[in-house]
Amino acid sequence: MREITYTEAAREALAEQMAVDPSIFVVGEGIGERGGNFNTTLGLYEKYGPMRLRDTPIVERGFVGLCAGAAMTGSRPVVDFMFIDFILDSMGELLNQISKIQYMSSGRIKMPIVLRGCIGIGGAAATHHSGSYYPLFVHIPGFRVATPSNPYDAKGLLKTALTGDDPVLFLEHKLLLNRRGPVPEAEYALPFGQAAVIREGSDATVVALAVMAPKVLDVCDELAKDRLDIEVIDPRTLAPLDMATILESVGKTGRLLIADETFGPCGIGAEISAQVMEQGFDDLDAPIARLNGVHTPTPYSPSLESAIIPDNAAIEKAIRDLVAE
Amino acid sequence: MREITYTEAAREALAEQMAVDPSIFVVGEGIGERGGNFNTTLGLYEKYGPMRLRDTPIVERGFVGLCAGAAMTGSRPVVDFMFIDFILDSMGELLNQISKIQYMSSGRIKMPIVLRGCIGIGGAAATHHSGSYYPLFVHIPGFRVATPSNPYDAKGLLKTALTGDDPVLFLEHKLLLNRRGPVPEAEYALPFGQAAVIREGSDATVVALAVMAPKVLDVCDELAKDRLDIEVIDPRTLAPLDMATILESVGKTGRLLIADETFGPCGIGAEISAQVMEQGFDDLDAPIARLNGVHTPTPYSPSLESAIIPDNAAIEKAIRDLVAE
Amino acid sequence: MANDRTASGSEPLVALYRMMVLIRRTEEQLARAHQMGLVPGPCHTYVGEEAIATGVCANLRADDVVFSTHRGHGHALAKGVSPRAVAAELMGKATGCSQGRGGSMHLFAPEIGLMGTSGIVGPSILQGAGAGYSFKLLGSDQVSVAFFGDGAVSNGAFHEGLNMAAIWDLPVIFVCEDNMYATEVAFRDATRVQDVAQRVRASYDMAAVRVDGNDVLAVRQAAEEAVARARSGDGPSLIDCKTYRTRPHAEGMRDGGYRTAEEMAAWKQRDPIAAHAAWLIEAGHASAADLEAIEAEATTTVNDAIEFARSSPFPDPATAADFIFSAGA
Amino acid sequence: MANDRTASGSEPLVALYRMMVLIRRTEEQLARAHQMGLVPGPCHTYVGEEAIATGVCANLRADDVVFSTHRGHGHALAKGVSPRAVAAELMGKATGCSQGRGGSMHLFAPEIGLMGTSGIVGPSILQGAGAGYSFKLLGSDQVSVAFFGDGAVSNGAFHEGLNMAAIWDLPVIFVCEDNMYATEVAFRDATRVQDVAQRVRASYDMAAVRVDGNDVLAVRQAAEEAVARARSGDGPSLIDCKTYRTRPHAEGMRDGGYRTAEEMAAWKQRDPIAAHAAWLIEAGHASAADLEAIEAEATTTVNDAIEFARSSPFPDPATAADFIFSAGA
Ligand SMILES: Cc1ncc(C[n+]2csc(CCOP(=O)(O)OP(=O)(O)O)c2C)c(N)n1
Ligand SMILES: Cc1ncc(C[n+]2csc(CCOP(=O)(O)OP(=O)(O)O)c2C)c(N)n1
Ligand SMILES: [Mg+2]
Ligand SMILES: [Mg+2]
Repeated sequence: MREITYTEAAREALAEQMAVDPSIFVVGEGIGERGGNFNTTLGLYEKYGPMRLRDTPIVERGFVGLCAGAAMTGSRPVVDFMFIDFILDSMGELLNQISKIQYMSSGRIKMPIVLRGCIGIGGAAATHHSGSYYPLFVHIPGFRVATPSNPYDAKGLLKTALTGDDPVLFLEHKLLLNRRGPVPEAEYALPFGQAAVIREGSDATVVALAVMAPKVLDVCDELAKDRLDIEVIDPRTLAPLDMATILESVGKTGRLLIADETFGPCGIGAEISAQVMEQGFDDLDAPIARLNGVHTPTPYSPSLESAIIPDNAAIEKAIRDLVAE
Repeated sequence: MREITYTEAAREALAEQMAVDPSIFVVGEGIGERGGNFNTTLGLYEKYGPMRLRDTPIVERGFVGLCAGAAMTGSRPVVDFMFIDFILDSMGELLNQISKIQYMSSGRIKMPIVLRGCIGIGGAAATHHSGSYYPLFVHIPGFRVATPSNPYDAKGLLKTALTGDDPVLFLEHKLLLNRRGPVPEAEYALPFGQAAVIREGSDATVVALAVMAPKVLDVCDELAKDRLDIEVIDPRTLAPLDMATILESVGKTGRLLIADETFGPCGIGAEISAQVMEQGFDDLDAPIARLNGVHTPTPYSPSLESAIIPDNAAIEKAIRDLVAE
Repeated sequence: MANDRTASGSEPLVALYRMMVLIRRTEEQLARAHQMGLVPGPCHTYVGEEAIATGVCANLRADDVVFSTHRGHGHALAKGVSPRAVAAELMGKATGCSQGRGGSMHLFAPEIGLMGTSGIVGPSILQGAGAGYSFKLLGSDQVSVAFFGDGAVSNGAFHEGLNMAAIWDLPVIFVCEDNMYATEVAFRDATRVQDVAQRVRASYDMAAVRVDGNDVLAVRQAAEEAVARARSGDGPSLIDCKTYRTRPHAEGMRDGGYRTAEEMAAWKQRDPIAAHAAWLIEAGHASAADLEAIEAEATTTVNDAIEFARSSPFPDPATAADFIFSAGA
Repeated sequence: MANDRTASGSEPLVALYRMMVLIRRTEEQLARAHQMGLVPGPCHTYVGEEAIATGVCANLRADDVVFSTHRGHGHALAKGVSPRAVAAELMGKATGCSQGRGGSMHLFAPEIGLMGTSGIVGPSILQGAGAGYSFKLLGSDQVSVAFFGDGAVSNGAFHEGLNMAAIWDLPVIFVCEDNMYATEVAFRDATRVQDVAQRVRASYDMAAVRVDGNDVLAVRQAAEEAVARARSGDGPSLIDCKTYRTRPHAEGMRDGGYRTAEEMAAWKQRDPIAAHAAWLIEAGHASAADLEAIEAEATTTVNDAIEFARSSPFPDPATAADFIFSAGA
């Protein structure tokens, strides 16, 4: 199968859907002629012009609110935040409007809006350009949250986002953007709420999301040399969260680690741990472990930045500790 | 000891500190002459005038950002949001500025700012006036989060908030505001990160926060008639979270329920559950349980509203189920 | 003028009266219902400001859309929501326009273009602009209206929303209902320049007029021009309506301190309904008896609505978490 | 004029030149360091805009405060941060002004009033207003300066911040650096009215002037008046500086498409440093040799700064999570 980058795969999904659905438009800063700071819309402006590739002033709250109104009246907006950190100025529109209007209107109004942006720590982007924030949108009802870890998932999940009728956070880790992977030329879409078992194993289960997925896979390949046979699950979407796949795996391995680059407190790992506690307690041979980035704003200096993200050594240690328990 | 209301207790803390610290000022809509929608500042405008009791236009982002700048330069602002839902428009200032500036400046700039408002579901306030949001501020590093459940704690925790140098979310559940309780006349303050064992027991531990604390106490009084002897812990602050007290209790009872009105996913219960899993697994005689409000926007109609909050019957059932496990 | 007194000439003018009276009666009855404990949540009435919603919505088609605020009963009624559906919603009943999910501050009737009222100040402006974006993108000639109060003018949403509408030429009508106060914060304390239309022209180069918001004909005329402008692709407008609410900010709230009895009395003299009634009679569009009949009709309609609401069932608790996501997702 | 050429008369004028050159040399060296991979993160230079920070900060005391943006190196230097501390910060070193925690977009030196640069557009305006609130509340005569780009003018923070400063008469100077682009979005596409000063006067009734941002004397003069106004309790001002950045938005970014070679060339002709040099010589405040000496000195200073930064240690990873909360809390 051909291999393309994560960014190319996501762009392909957008381009294909824009070709068939004239109600899709994209807003953002530099997503017009420039094609997006991360090349998310490269080449589309030439085809579709400014109404559908809308360069905006720096008004994150404004254009998110505008897109809410557009979504309510027959359009399908895609908000391209560039760095997801810029979403914060629009939290009122998101948490009080976009997530609630389908409910408030008893389903008579739809809210087909895609909110995309780069997440994660890397490249000394420093603390205003390194956020992830997905636990916030998992906590608040009304959002779908996708965190694809490879080109295939990126395309398939964005397709689903662009054809569904719900608000979707589509979050692309900046260190994944240039990774290549197989993506079929034929049309496909990936349903939300379906985790992928990206490595089978029997000694322990690791749930690894976004950038942690490839990192954990690398570590598990190493550990295999020591006959440690680890199962790795990428949830792919955090809301809905496919607990069935995780529980089944824990039923088999008895041990669970959740590896997530972003913060621990009230994070995804906490939620998964609590649910396994509730639904799979008797399967557990050891306490569930969490591996997270350090609970701190992101420092700039590489010497500090690398100290706060879970690196391969930390992953290996966490898995070895878990198996040894 | 004299009994005063929750609102009176908190107002006393504010009044006492404003009297001794001229750098304290309050901003909000209607907190001047009117004394606050919830009487949070009643009588203070007459004493201190408009520079210290500052009625504002409806610019939540604006005045939060303004207060950040004021806190950085020697003042001690108190932001009175009225309903905490209005905080959402200021999330950029909070999550990207206020929580990060002490860190970014290596501690050379302080950020003594108190952010207060009413949380919780009740009185058919409907979905724009019923939010709680505290898990968001526990997830993001850099905040202190207090959720007092009674007048004594309200005064003592607000005192600490108003004398410390960190950003503090001070969250008052709307159904607690008029509750009376004993508050000493003598000066006192309550340290952050110190949970209160508000009922001793040996059969199970219930962590109950904010409005759930009095509800759970009522239920436990009933259950005592059936010889169920439940320990109840009010964490009082969620960041820092006093896990030691919770773990000690679980060490004694072997069973834990976390009762929290707001949403389950990536919530406080998830975090406590995960931490007890990590640090107290061997003490557990049954899986940890969570009791939360339904994961939905808040409906208006009383028939729907009461269906989504954990009522006494739900609390009782959760405790009985836990003990029966 | 008497020679306007043809059926076709007078009826639209009388219809304005009919709508204003309907709003007034509905509000009065809702206020009473609130006092009686039949409205479980907050209730912000539109009494004194009826001319604005009435004058604006008289120019709208059913497929045009309206985005409104916490003070939205009048906009809902003027857009065509029935008093039954509004009253039932405020009583939290399954028959309410939001099926009991919304209450006073969250009225929805998208079938007839009421796209929602919002308990948060600001979003109506942005969503209104967004609907305009949709219509332009989809090649429709629908127009969008955003109502908001003077309290929204200092808020960032106002500036971001108007600017976007202006630079992208969106078919939107922004209607500022300047009743001089945001709760008890006076507009004169919220900003140094209260001439919103002038500001909008200077900052956004948008067509903007200031009108007497208690003069239904003036509002209707300004809106007619704005709607025509939007519908023909000539971009957005702002209508800055000076008005006054003659009841407290919300039912049950104390109303003292921030405004004087004299001010209130003076504005009550300028009641938009009485003024229009006088004009209708003087200009020969209706007789006093005609107007009395209209009032009687409104009273009947509203009494029926209240009765309907009272006797309607509460929503089924089992549906409390329905509709968070779209079907099938 | 020759008779101004006394030590006391000329020195402040020459100092403006000295600062602009220092900023220019520092930026050039930082750009080079970035190309060499010595600056691990993003780097937005101030080349072409030096007159603004220089002209404004020339009027400030050490205890006055400055809030700045992603393009903040010039503001930091003009406020008195050493090139060593700036260069070391960009290289992520422990000796940087933010001890390596911040990088290019997060420079802090509160000891001398640099209260931070922000990677997010908007907050500098609000925090600047807030410092003004503090000074007024505490009875201090300090003043506060908020720098921001044309990109911030459409953002809600601008409107909320300026309005608050106006209604509360805060001692704040708002400095808009209008370099015609926000990344590659032209200001003329971001808003229909680009005369920011005129808008601010019309909407906020605030003292506001438009100046040539490449004329350091014009900026200094406008800032002098604004600072005097603020310090004497007469409220805020806006200075709308028209300028141009002659390097890409950030180092390493492609710079084509959105602006023409002609435009860039025309603005390079209007270089603020060259213009001030010519004026100084013509007016007899300095000789060409004087200015060459100043440039040589700047080169030495900046070379030393780069060397200092390169040889400084990285921060200790064990400190990565220090200072989140205040000591003892
Ligand atoms: C963002 C936000 N902040 C605060 C409130 C609380 N609040 C409700 S109505 C109101 C005053 C609104 O004034 P205005 O916009 O003039 O409308 P009016 O009530 O006068 O019709 C306020 C402050 C809110 N609803 N939303
Ligand atoms: C809220 C926010 N949105 C987007 C960005 C990304 N961004 C960084 S700089 C910039 C352009 C800023 O333009 P302007 O304010 O004119 O300053 P200039 O770069 O021209 O000096 C943008 C959009 C940001 N930093 N903050
Ligand atoms: Mg008003
Ligand atoms: Mg610019």
